[in-house]
Amino acid sequence: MSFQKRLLAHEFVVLAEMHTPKGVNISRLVTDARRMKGRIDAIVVPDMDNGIMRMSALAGGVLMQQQGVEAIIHVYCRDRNRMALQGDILAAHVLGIQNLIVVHSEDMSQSDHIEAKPVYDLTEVGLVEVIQSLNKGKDMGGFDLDGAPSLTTGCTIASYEDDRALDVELDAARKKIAAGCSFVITPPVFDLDRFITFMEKAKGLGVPVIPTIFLIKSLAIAQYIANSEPGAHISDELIRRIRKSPNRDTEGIRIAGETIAAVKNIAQGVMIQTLGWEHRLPSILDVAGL
Amino acid sequence: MMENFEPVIVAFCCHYCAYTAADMAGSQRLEYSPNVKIIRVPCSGKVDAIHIIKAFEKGADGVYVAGCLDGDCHFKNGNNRASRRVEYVQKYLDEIGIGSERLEMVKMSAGMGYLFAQIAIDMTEKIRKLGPSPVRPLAMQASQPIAC
Amino acid sequence: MVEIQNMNGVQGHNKVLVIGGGLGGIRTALDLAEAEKDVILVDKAYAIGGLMTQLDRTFPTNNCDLCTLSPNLSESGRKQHIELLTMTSVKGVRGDKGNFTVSLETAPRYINLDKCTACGECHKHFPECVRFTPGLDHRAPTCMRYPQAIPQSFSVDLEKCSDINALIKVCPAGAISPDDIGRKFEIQCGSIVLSAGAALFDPSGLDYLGYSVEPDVVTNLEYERIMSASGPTMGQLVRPSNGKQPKKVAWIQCVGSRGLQKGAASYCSSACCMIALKEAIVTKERFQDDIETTIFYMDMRTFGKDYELYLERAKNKHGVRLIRSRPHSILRDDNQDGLRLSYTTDDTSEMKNEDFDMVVLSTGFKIADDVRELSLKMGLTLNPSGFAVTEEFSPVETSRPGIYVCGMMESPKDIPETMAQASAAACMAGKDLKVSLKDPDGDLPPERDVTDEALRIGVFICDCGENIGGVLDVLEIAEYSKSLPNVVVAEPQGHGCSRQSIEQIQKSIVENGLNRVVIGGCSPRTHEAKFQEAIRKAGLNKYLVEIANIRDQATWVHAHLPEKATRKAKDLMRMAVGAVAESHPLKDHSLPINKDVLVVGGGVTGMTTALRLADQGFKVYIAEKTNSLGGMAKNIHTTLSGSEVRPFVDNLIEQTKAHANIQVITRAIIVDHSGMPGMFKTGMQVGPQMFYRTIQHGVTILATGALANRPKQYLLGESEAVGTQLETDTLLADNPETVKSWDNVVMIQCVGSRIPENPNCSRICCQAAIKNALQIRKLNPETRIFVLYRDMRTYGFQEEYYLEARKQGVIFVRYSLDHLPQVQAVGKQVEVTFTDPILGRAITVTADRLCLSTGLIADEDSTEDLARIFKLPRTQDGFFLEDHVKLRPVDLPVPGFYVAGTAHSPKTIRESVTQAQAVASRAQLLLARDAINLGAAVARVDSTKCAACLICVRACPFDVPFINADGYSEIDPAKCHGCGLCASECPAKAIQLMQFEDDRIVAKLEQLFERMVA
Amino acid sequence: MKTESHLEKVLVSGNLAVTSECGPPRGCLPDHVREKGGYLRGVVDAINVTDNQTAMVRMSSLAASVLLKQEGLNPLYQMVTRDRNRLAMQADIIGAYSLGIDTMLCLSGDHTQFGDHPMAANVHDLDSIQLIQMVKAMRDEGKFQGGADIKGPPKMFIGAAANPFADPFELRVLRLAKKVAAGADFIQTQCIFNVDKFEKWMEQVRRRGLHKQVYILAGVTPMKSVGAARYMKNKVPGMDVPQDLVDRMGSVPKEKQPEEGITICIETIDRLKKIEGIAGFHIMAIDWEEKVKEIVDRAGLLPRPQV
Amino acid sequence: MITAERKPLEELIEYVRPFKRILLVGCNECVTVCSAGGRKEVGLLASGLKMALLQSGTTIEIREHTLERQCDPEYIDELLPMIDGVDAVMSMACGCGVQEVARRYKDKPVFPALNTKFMGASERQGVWAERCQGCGNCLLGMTGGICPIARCSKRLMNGPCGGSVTGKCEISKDVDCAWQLIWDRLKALGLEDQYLKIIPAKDWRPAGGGGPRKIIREDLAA
Repeated sequence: MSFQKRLLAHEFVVLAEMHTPKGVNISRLVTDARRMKGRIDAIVVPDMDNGIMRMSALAGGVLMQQQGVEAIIHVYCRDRNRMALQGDILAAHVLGIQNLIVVHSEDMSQSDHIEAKPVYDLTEVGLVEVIQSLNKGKDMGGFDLDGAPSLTTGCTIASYEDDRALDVELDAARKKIAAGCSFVITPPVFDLDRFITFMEKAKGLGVPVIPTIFLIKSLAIAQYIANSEPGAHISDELIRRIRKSPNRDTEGIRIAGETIAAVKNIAQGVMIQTLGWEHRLPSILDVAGL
Repeated sequence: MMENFEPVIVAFCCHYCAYTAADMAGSQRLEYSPNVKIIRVPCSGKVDAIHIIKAFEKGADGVYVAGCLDGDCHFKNGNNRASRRVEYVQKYLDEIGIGSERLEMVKMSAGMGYLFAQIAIDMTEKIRKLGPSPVRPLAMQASQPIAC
Repeated sequence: MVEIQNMNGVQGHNKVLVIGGGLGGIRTALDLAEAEKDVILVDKAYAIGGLMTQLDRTFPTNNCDLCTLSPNLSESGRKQHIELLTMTSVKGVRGDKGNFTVSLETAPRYINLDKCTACGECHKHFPECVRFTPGLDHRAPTCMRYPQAIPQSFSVDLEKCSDINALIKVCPAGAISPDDIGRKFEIQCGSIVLSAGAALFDPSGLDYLGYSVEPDVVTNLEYERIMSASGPTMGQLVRPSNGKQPKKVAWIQCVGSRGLQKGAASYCSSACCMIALKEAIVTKERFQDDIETTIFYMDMRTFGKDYELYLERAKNKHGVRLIRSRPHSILRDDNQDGLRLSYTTDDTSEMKNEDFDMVVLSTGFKIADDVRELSLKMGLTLNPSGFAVTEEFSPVETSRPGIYVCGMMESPKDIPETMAQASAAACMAGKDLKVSLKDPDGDLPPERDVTDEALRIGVFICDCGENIGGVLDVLEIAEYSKSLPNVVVAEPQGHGCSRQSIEQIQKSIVENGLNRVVIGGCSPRTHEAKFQEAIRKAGLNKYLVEIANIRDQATWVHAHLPEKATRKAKDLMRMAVGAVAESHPLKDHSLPINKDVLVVGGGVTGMTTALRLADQGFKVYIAEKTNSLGGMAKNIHTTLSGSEVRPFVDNLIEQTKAHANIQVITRAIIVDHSGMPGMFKTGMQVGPQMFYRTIQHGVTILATGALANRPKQYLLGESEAVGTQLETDTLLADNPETVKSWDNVVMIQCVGSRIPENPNCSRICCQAAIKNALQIRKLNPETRIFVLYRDMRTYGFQEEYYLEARKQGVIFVRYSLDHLPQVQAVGKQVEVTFTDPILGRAITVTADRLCLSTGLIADEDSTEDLARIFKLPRTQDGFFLEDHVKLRPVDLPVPGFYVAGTAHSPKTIRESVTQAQAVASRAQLLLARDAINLGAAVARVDSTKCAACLICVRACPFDVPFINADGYSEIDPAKCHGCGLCASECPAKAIQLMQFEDDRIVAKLEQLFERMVA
Repeated sequence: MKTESHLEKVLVSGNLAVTSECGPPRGCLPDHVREKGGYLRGVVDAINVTDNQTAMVRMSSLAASVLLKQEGLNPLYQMVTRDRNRLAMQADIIGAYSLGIDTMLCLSGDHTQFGDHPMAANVHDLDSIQLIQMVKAMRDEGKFQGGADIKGPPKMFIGAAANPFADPFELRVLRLAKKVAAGADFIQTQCIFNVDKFEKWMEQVRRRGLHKQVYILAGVTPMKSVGAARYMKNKVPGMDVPQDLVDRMGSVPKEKQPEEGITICIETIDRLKKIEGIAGFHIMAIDWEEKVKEIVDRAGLLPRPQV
Repeated sequence: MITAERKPLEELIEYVRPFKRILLVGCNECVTVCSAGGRKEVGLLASGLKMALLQSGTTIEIREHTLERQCDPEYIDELLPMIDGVDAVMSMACGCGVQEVARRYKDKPVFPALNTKFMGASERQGVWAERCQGCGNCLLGMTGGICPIARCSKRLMNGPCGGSVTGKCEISKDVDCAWQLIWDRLKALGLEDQYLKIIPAKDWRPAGGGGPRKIIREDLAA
């Protein structure tokens, strides 16, 4: 069943994120995708997130489709104007991609092309509206399309530190949902209780909520997130658990797997973020019992 | 026989950790039983079941395979494969009648000279208590008490 | 004298001149040579080696020095890039950096080095005119300077020779040349490293120590000679006065150091405490309760890495007695056998007397007059003690550009620091030089084809001085080995790794037509490569040698069971002979090297290393965990000598960022790592969004620093008045007004250090306390400062600041672990109560500021993570553990990895810079090569046996084997890591790991049990 | 009417049929069979006689069926494909029919691993569906499975089992369809505790119109105790006992638990009665035959119709 | 591949105890691949037997040899030079190998060292699982490529029994329900309808019901 159908049927979806290469060597991406075929529902291909120039998500998504794995690609407004965005979205549909996630594009301060000019021709909500409009057969200029795409669109909720910040995020999500988004991806879940509270609030969104599951690769990573991103809520206990583990890297896998198992009955799916350790995805799913 | 019994013990030591630990025991002048004879291998995972069985067949009273600590193997998981293999051979030794307790897997880091020495002492004592291997060739058993 | 002008070729300036052939000079020369740069090494002595060749053993491993040094020495003998000039002194230096002209003068040796075989005939017949003694020992030694001397030759003192013609005749090689007139000549070079070493303080002038009158009062170096197997007594510890073994030996510290005696230096000689402890431990190890050892000291200065543990070992394990006291005198009554030491201790004013059989004076180091002269001749600025003055943050750079110093020339220090500085000097001196590539295999003879030859095994057994020979009878082992099958030759070989022995082995291979070689000696881990090279030079494939580790695995660990050790040694020899019979000629595999460098950590150390390597044209990645460069040094404002740290750090950051060859990756967390030296791949998570990035590089340098310790003690973090020395340093810089307002300041040393939980000394805190004390006094000379200490460890020139602080009235009070100072908050102040050992009563000071000397600790979390990812060992307290604590202080045991700065152990900025430069030098050794040798230990598949079962394909941790088009498993030797997992799992026994073939392992087993059946 | 089977008559007449079962003894105890049969006289329309149930050796189903027949009861002869090959099965079928047995249930049987002869060979020459096919061909075409004509074909009323609760769930109805297609006349289901899930299954059955092609007898079982409930929930493969039923059993004192079990059973029957497509009930009171009457009575299914 | 595993040592000891000299013959085919009878296992067993017998005071000489294949006469001929010197042969091959060696060397007792298990595939390193029973009439085309005869505990050909729970067979949680696998696969392939076809009673003659089987390729047969 396709990702779209599973969402509609309220079945649990398992997504995994895989980055396109910085360069043209796609062997790792293809190998990783093939390995996961059949075990996940779709692969999420980010575009040039973090401002790191890479092969575009559109091509990455097409590659995934070619491997027989459904693709969901990121779209955002930083690097392309409305012409390029619409053109790429139509292209995506024609090449078999049926799902998009409108993401918030990060600023360029950590980019590897700091001098690049950000575009921001459209806002995120604007982009969602454009996609809806394309689905209905009209482009932004109001011109009729010769054949309309049909795209499922999702959006993301950013990391939030407190309730107030969460409300802002939920408001933003609500707008995007009103504009046509049919699922949301949450920030990484490290604290289950907090996630449950979040889900209670997120119920009102009325669309499937898919939490991000982040693979913690090392103690240093856990500490880094805990320190630099208070919104992530990595507890001391979690850090202690990793520190005490005789095998710190597999401990991260275990944590990710357990988190997936724990959110199974709360959320409508998971999006697993392994950031370069895609070869660990099968182990995570094994732990999760998927 | 038992009182004078000096066991012969073969220790297969991986180059990166256990053998280095043995050298460390040397430079720290840690005394241990001379009964232990070391055979150097690149990785404890290189120790074939046949090597272990042959050691017993030739007359060893005890054998141990010494590798790196968990997660420290220079070759990723050679030490864990060695552990599993040792368990398998232990079962076979029970079948043969030699007894699984004459074979052990130990793990240590390169810096643990003291542990190397301690294990050599402990293993020697353990085997001394167990007595000679039941399969020391008959010719050997007939000869005078074997000092090491 | 013959004048020779410019003996260099066209590229005359593309060379480094290294002056001094001691340990430091040798290291510098070797580093440069291995990085393919040309070196001229000059020494005024007739053999290189310097002071270290006279030591018996070195701390803290208590290894025999000769064993550790001699491989280095003979290395230097063989290097094509090194031109060695002995008996040569420097007469003058002209020109500037990059373009020096140096005039040299070589004294006549009267022996032709090309002909001399060091057979010793000349010395036997004319001992009076043949030089062989170190000259330092006022008692007659009876052997050559040391057995592994380079060059391997004698030297003649013509003036003492009565019958020159007779001397010429006794020489079988015809090497005596009385017409030798020496020569004067000039050479050109681009830079100069001065490593002239130090002399020892002469205690003759100190009457009350009785050195010049009492034969049983010796210096520490003389004691070393007595203990040395190659020394005058062949290693027998006896009293010079009567030849009997002493029962009580005392050491007196600080003779000639710390400004204590007439003519003594004002500085601390840094190494004598460890030397005395080592001598006492070695004595105890050899004689246990037969000899009692006592050390009289002022402050135990065991500030080096893990040195405090050594001190604990001396006290607790070996029972070395330590008395804090300066003995008043050493006297002997006429009818009394022993020497009477008079001394007082802190707890009593009463004079104590105690008799000893021998007294060892721990004499300090000083700069010899001729060296001082030379330095001045070279135009260097010297400090009052004659040491070369260098930049605070560039420790090996002298006042004259292009001239560098290392080792004792810079300041008194121990061997590891000398080694680090020597490498640093190599880095700095070589940085403007071009590499000069030479064919390394050029002079190798062709390899003999031994495949069809019958086995002819040669067995050579080292006595390694006392190390092996002291426990077992080497001759007996040799005789025994002769009886083994296929053994043609079996003989003892002294120090097998010495040049002389190597040559003999090579000769034996050729003369006896040997085709397999067994060495009975030390660990193949350290010496296999050396013997492989040796037999290769004798025309054999280098893999036809097997080493039986009869030292580390027999004599060292069964020293008290000589009979059993002998029997075990025989077993090991038999196993090796059996195994070598199964060895086959193998070919090495190699791969091109990736010359990029990954530096982990962007502090002063990381940046310095990166800059030095980037300057050499290597691409460097700096992976820094935080979001900016600078590290710990950003928090430090001044150094003990008053230099400003900030501008230095800012300048470093600026240079680093601007360098075209450096890429700085901040907020980088290393998460995975794979590969091998020359082709590593490291994965990291970068930036706030943590994208994953991999970097391919050839070497990895760890400069991850350390953490400022903040133990929850003495109200730290609770009372405003309490802070660390680091925080005080900041206050001094930012809020001088606050500092001025302080009336009473108390400093407590060793907070969180030298305690059971963290047994090591943090090294930097004593100088930090002195620095802050002096600064506070500068702002307000009225402030009363109490420093509560356990031992003041102001080593080297820091001692002068310590003396200054005392002079200024800073009060130093010793405390012990049994009587820790008590601290209580009183309003904004704190009350500090401590016991004055001299007054013997408690004193309470109400302090406006309590400065805690908390030192540095390893970043446990991060070093554990990195150690796991990179598979590196750490010390008990979490610092990275170097490959050899003495001789390879910045190399890590995993090839291709280096460590520098406080990730190695606590140290000052200056010391970190030294290590950073040293690492840059060491890394170049690897980077200079174009290919990495993967060795021959690779798995090989016999396709006729292969069942294509895929077990190897699945077992390989590196995914190397595959089933080829012919349907058999294939293993690419260039990718094989040589673990042998495939070989051990192959059910068809179709895979063999070269060098560790089943036949070879089973041969060992068979041989081990051979004796029992027979 | 395809056969002379009493059960078929009851079903054709439109009445809700009731069956129950009788496990033959593990020894030569014919009275035991008679005694158990006695409890069910006038209470049910047919009595299932199990065939080496749970892979334990018992008196043969054929013999026990004959014993019941001799008592004037209506045996429902069960046959598993585990123990006999097609020759033995066909021989027994014509033998049974010759002895007056006209109703049978075709099963594959529990795996030998669960019984007291785990070392025995599992024959499985045929599977249950193939057995149904075979019996139907014997009856309707008068052919042995090998193709030869039968002189005097056995007119068996053919039953099959269905388990709505096993996995894969989607396949449960399809498998029923296969059994119907193969020739099953009636179906007895696995014990039903989870009525909700059963309803879902029936919904699919109805969607396919299967309830019009086959008589479905819903299986029910009275639980004796909370322990039995737990055992069935956790240990018996393919059994679905909702937790709340276990809790309910546990909430009453031990001595009241049998009573509670019977009450639950009756409530279940009441609920099942309302489901469209249910043609009757199969009450499995294992070693508790004496209670069947009470259950049938309290469920309002007495008296049994005379047809 | 044919899979096998070594018999308990105790049993093997009893076979060889009466003999002074035996030949232990491995096979470099299937049993090597499943780590039961290759060169390595031959070596291990030889040592094990010697040591076990030594304890009861018996010494035995064991010659080791591993053939490329034990089911082809040409390879078995290789044993000729060795066979005369031994009292008995122990074969580390599947049952075919044991019988072929016995057929060729009629005057020597031949013992099996292995229990031949099944035709299987390696699920992963060190794990082999049954896949085929050689029924001689392959059903896989109708069952989504998964064999219900080899992989269903009851050989059910028309669907799962009532004991299938969450994809596992009632006999063990470690055994997959073959019909769950078949169904999943049919579904994934969009071939659900195939399930509804009833597979009729199987003709077991090709499976050996017709006596020992033989394949004759007329064109190849000599």
